[in-house]
Amino acid sequence: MTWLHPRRGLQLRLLLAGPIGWLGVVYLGALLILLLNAFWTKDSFTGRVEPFSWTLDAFDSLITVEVYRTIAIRTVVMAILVTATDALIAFPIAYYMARIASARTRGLLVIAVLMPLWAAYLAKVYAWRTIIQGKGPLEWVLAPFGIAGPGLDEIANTWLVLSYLWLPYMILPIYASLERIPGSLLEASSDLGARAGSTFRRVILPLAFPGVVAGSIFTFSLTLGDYITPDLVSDTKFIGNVIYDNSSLGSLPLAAAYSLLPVAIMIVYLLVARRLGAFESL
Amino acid sequence: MVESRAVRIALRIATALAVSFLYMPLVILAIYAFNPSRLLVWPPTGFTLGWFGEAAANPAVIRAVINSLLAGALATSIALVLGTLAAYAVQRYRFFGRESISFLLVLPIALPGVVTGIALRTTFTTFGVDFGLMTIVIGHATFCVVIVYNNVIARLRRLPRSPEEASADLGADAATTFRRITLPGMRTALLSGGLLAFALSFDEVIVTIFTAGPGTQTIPMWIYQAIGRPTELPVVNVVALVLVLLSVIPVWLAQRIAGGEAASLSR
Amino acid sequence: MPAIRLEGLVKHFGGEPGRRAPAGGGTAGGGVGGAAGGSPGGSAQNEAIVAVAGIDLEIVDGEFFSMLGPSGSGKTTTLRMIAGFERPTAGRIVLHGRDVTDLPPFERDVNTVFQDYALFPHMSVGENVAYGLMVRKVPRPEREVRVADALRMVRLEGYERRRPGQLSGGQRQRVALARALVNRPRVLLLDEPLGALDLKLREEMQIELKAIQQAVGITFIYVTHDQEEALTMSDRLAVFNRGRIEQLGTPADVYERPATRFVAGFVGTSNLLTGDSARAIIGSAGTFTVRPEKIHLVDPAATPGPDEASATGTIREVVYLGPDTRYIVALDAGGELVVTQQNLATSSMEALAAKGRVVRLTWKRQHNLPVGDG
Amino acid sequence: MPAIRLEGLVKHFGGEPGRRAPAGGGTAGGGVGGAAGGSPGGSAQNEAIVAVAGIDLEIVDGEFFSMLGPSGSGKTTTLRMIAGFERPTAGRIVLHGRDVTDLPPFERDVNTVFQDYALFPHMSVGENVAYGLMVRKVPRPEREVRVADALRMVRLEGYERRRPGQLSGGQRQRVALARALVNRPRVLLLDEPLGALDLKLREEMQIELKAIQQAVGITFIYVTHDQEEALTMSDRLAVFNRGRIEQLGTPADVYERPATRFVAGFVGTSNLLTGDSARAIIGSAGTFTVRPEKIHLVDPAATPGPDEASATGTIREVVYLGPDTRYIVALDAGGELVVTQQNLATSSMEALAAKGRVVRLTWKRQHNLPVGDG
Amino acid sequence: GTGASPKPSLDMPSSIGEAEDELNLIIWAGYAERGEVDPAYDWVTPFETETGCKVNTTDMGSSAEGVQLMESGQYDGGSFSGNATDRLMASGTVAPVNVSLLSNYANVFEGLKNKAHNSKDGVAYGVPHGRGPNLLAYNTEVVTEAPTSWDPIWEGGSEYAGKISIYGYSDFIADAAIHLMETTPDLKITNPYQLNQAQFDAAVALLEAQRDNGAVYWASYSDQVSGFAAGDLVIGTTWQFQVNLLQAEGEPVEAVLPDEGSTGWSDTWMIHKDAAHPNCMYLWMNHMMSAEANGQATVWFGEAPTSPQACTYAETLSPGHCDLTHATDEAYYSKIWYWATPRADCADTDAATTCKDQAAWTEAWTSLTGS
Ligand SMILES: Nc1ncnc2c1ncn2[C@@H]1O[C@H](COP(=O)(O)OP(=O)(O)OP(=O)(O)O)[C@@H](O)[C@H]1O
Ligand SMILES: Nc1ncnc2c1ncn2[C@@H]1O[C@H](COP(=O)(O)OP(=O)(O)OP(=O)(O)O)[C@@H](O)[C@H]1O
Ligand SMILES: [Mg+2]
Ligand SMILES: [Mg+2]
Repeated sequence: MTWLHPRRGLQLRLLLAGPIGWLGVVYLGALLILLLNAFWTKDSFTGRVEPFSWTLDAFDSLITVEVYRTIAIRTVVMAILVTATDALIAFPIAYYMARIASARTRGLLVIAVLMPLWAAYLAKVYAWRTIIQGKGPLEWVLAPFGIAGPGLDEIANTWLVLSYLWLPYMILPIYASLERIPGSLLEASSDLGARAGSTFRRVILPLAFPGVVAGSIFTFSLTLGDYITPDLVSDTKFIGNVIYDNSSLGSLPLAAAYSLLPVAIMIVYLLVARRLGAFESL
Repeated sequence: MVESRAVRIALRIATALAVSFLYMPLVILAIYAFNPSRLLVWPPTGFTLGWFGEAAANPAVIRAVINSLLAGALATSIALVLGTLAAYAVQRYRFFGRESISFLLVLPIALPGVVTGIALRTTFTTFGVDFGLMTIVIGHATFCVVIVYNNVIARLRRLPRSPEEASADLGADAATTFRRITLPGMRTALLSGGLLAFALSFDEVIVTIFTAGPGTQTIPMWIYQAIGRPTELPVVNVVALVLVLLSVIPVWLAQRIAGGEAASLSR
Repeated sequence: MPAIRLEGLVKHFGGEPGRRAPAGGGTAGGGVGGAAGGSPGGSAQNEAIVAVAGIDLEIVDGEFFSMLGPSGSGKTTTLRMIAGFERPTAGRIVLHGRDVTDLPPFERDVNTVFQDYALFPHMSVGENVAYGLMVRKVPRPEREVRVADALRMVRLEGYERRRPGQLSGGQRQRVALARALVNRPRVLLLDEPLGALDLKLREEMQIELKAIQQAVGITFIYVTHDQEEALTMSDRLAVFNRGRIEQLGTPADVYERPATRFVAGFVGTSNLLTGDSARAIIGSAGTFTVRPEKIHLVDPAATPGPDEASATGTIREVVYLGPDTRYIVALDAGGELVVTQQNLATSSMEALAAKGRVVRLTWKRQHNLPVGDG
Repeated sequence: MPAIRLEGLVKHFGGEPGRRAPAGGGTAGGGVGGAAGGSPGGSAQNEAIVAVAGIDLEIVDGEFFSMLGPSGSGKTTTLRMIAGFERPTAGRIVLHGRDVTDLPPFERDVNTVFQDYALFPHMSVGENVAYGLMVRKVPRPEREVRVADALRMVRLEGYERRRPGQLSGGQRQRVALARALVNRPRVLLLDEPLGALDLKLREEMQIELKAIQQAVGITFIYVTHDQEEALTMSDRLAVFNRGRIEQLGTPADVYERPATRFVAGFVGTSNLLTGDSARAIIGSAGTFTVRPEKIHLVDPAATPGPDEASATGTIREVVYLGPDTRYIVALDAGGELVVTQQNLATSSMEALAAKGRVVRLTWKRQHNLPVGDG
Repeated sequence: GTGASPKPSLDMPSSIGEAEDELNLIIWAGYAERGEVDPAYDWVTPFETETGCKVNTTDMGSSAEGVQLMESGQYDGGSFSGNATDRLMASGTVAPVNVSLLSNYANVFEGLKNKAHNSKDGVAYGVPHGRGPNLLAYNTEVVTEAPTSWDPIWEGGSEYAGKISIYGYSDFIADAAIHLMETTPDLKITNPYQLNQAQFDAAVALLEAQRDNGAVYWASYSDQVSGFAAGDLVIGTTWQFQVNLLQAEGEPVEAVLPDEGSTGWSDTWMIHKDAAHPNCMYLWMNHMMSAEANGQATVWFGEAPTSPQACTYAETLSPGHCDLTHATDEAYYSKIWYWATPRADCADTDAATTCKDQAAWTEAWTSLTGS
């Protein structure tokens, strides 16, 4: 080991070989191949892609066929809605956990929030499916008020269930960033004459914002790519559904080309999030 | 002491509502698990434990659980190694491109699973890689690395350098220092990161569907398939309920190990 | 009317371990004495902690008042009750004749300078200083003038745009001060404001703080555990121990006439004479203290004056301190006394050569202070 | 053969913002002087920082050697190069005749006591102390004996089983010391080992450290920015400024004959006489310093002796320090001098009453020290 | 052209060797039961016991997914519908089958042998599993009179608006085409899977009208089952399988084959050209044509058995099954258009005609359901 001591460059290379090799080569390599597929021709009958047969057909259909734009907009709007919903629900509970609950309650609440996060995703979607579907508990609750159940074909189902699924992803980073705010800052604020409202708006909110952004990375990207939930609780199509459908049926190049959209959105999102300091709160 | 009483009460109510919202579907799931009817109708028509027996005797479920455990364990191991190495390099060294590494690591978890899944499958197909447990593991490890990485780097940030220097100063070489000082310092971070990575792998369905081979159905894949078959629904109820209940174990463990730290999603 | 009146102030912290209490550091009075040789056991975690055990105090308008005491003696807690961050378990707090015990911090005409400065990291220096004016809706033009004034007072003109993260410790300190002063409070509370600074910087800031206080004429309540700081800066000071005030008075009162053994030991070096050696040297039983700088080192053959106490001994150790030299003298009657001599004309050579010499110590009887066991 | 020889030691920290440099605090020498009034511009972030600018030094075996200097002057960096944690940009480090410049820390026969103690939190006190012996494969029976010895030396017998988290600051300090001493290094490096302790405890530990050094006879290299500590404890000391040594010598050398204006100011209070007032009082041009404790306060009518310098003035301010009183005298010839008087017989009353009085200051001409501008 | 369609290698095994220890299959859910749901239906375990081939199955969600899984090369074979078999044969993914090695092949109805969907140039590329039409299901309490045509699901302003259950895949365009064959002969549709631009546009227009009339698409059959059970759906396209399930739970549901005919499936077990376990696969194919296995499987799924022997066995499990599924009624099946892949060349030799290909169908379907 002595010989390695002065050679920090070599140490570094040894350390990074694995992780960079894995992500840089395997992961980025896979993304690159997917990207290439977007520019390749496929056989219209067997569906096989012919490598290195360059064409822009996939992009052409993406641009000319209206429905892809509709779906993209719908998905992004849904991602924004879900993110906003989760932020609104998550902030009070995160605030309560970080600043009001006793140490014991806080511990219990952290567990209470973590558990549904770790509980099977499909189990939760499925549970909602059973709740929403006809003759399910929701209809049963609504019936006495003369309101019909939504059934399994409402787009609002997707909004509800996705908001539910990703809620813990929003609560925890906000909680973590709220907890990191030193108590003395809040004391200083009230000492300087700020009432609770001002303190919240001027001190707490700006300092918790990176946590919100960190949480939104999850809520946003998970919504952007999910196709199972929309499939199971509604019959509305999202970006994920189109990619998924085309990856097996239709056209892999089209799926690959369409994939570039969420990839581009998320890369921009991440760059902005990093600037806002959200990575520290992840 | 900044919040007024009214605000505190309002927050308490909001918290109670949010927690109920989080648990309501799980409770419904639990109720259905004891409902004798094969089709899901509300309110429940009776009480039975029969579906538990069916689930336990279902070889597909058992095989799927074993596959999930295997895939999770392998992916977690890879993620632990790679995530720790990356975190150590980024935290303890200065180099060009350091900032981009965290970016590269978050990418697999921030990009939609469909994209990762298709990209991996297309690549595997292109290079003639046989689909099987190993391809699932590769897919899972890719997005698990960042979880370990974030846990470990957060710990390293808080872990002072000086004990490592003290160790070298006291005569320990780099390997000894890493084993006796750095690693114990990171132990809880590794454990909670590992648990989280495992949980994520255990629960992952989209990437799994794209990277699975024959005979490597995992439990989420099984559930997904079974949801499509009405005849299996009662068993799905039971399996889902058991999975939810089992998730208490890692959460509890992580909380115990890391105290409040596990709260950081750590990704 | 006093600026502040505290009446029977008491604060208990509830049974379960509280947020602010660091592990192990929470036992009252454990800081100084417990460093070595203390029993390895610990106190039970679940008893209520009596942080402040009953304090009555009046602080005059415009006074520089210090609270001095060891770690855990309740200084911070008292200050926080005055600021309004903690509610007293019992007792009243009266600010300029108005009972504020139940008022929230933002309705009290006091401001605080925090030990960790508590600057808002997401705001610039200018925004930090303007914060109090802004939330009180002071119009912008006036605000700008006052912020500029406050920054000039702490010598930070031109730093408005910086973030707290880009400042040195001393500069942050100044921003915290400016942020409080800009509101022109009638009372300023300072909790070990210089604790995080290094020695030289601390000395500089002590002078500056005192000058600012004299310039603005605000009542300063200053918490510190550094006796020198307290002696140098204060008009009056209170020595805290275990949640109570052991002594209240001017620096000279406290230093020259310590009321208890605790005060004698905590403020300055205490040369304690007890038991046999006290009887031999002073002629009466009990515990006495004599300050090291009050003692003369003379020839063993010299006869002490009638108003002088005297003892003989051998110089065991000489420590050159620069301005002073410290002699540790082993008394023939038993025990040790520390003697400090200003290096007025003596050079270090002469001073160090004194080691091992037999000497006589004399001091004025009036400097023999009997101390209680408080 | 010297214990340590440093030859032309230089250390630059690379262009990009460094790990240890806190934002804004990274400018060389920025600590003390830069606190106030410095230009808001700040230095460009991407220049290389010259932490150590060329140091030549020999330290004798068994010496208690201190490195004194303001924050950022390069003390820690020098120490870390000796320990092997940093590689010099240029220069050589020779330990007992062996060039160790390129050796890793674990192959150097030195041990370090860190400012933050750097105890291993997951090991008990006993395991911490035994660590160096264990990794060097000292057999268990010998190990146990030596650990017990070391713990006895720092008065921590019976604490083997405790975790560092269960100890007070002073106790942790002792563990760190024992952990280093148990390896019987030939040189012990201490980086502000008492910096985190409070005043009283620090004074106690100073005495103890010195005693231990004398007992074991190891070379101590001690980093501090506290001049009193350096003066009290060291055999010799080096005063650092901006990465260079400004003066090297015994405490008395440095205090009584400061080589530069910087040293005069940093070590003790410097009363500088410059320009006109220097010419009027001392009779020659240049810059002189005179220590406050060397000055007598006498009646303005008194005539100074032939070997004495003298000046008249008015007492502008009196600060009661407890053991001493500090008088700030505005000289009639211009400028100010600080005079310290031990409160030998005077009470605080008398002292404070002196404010505004016209006085004559006298001091021995030999205490007039001309200082360079270094 | 049909792109890469290598000439199939005609070297088929001349005997079945010793069974390997494993068999990896792609199946339609329900095509390989182990008695987990109902112990009476288990045709995998006996096979495993008898041959020692351990069976691993992967469900395909759609034909396309089946093709993709098959192309991964990880499977020995599977049960594919016509819109997968044609692609698999064209791409050379599957191998011809030496039917002379399969003792049960001789019993299979002649109407199931050497069809376009399971053979090429007169060479068999698989063996049949079973067949069935897509039916019209209806809730007998709401639709009191049994319908005889598809009209109720196509009619504008139907009284069942919002409660019409439609198969949620692009293949359903063919169902629209069948309806058009009846209602708009001018379009001259001869094959509902091979549609030229005008025919295709008409079919899509029809589907859009249906969508606007409140069609609910089902992707997994449990969607449809729970919808019918809950009363959210009252009429729609279905498989016999769902009807059996609903009836077993006592739901008032019946199904009919309307007079226009219908789409349908005729599934084929095929073997991968590089199957890792060819002997097991041959054994499995033979097994699936046996009276017991075929009888159980076709009753289980509600489709027609493939041999008289299987029919006889099926009757013992579910009396009347053969009549219900019209197993021996070739005339009945002549009205069924088995699923096939839409192709640009219209699947004919006439180079002049062009049709909409699968990608166009998928795109149209996305537009239909996605906007
Ligand atoms: N929020 C709290 N919960 C529980 N105990 C507390 C709390 N705040 C203070 N204490 C305890 O009350 C006692 C007095 O604390 P306080 O902070 O007032 O002391 P201090 O004199 O300011 O000491 P220091 O010099 O260390 O700041 C201590 O024992 C402390 O541990
Ligand atoms: N790793 C590093 N990277 C960049 N700059 C550094 C690093 N370590 C030290 N420096 C800079 O080098 C200079 C000397 O630092 P050093 O720590 O040696 O000072 P010091 O005399 O020990 O000060 P202090 O009393 O504050 O500990 C400072 O300007 C410091 O900011
Ligand atoms: Mg305090
Ligand atoms: Mg240092």
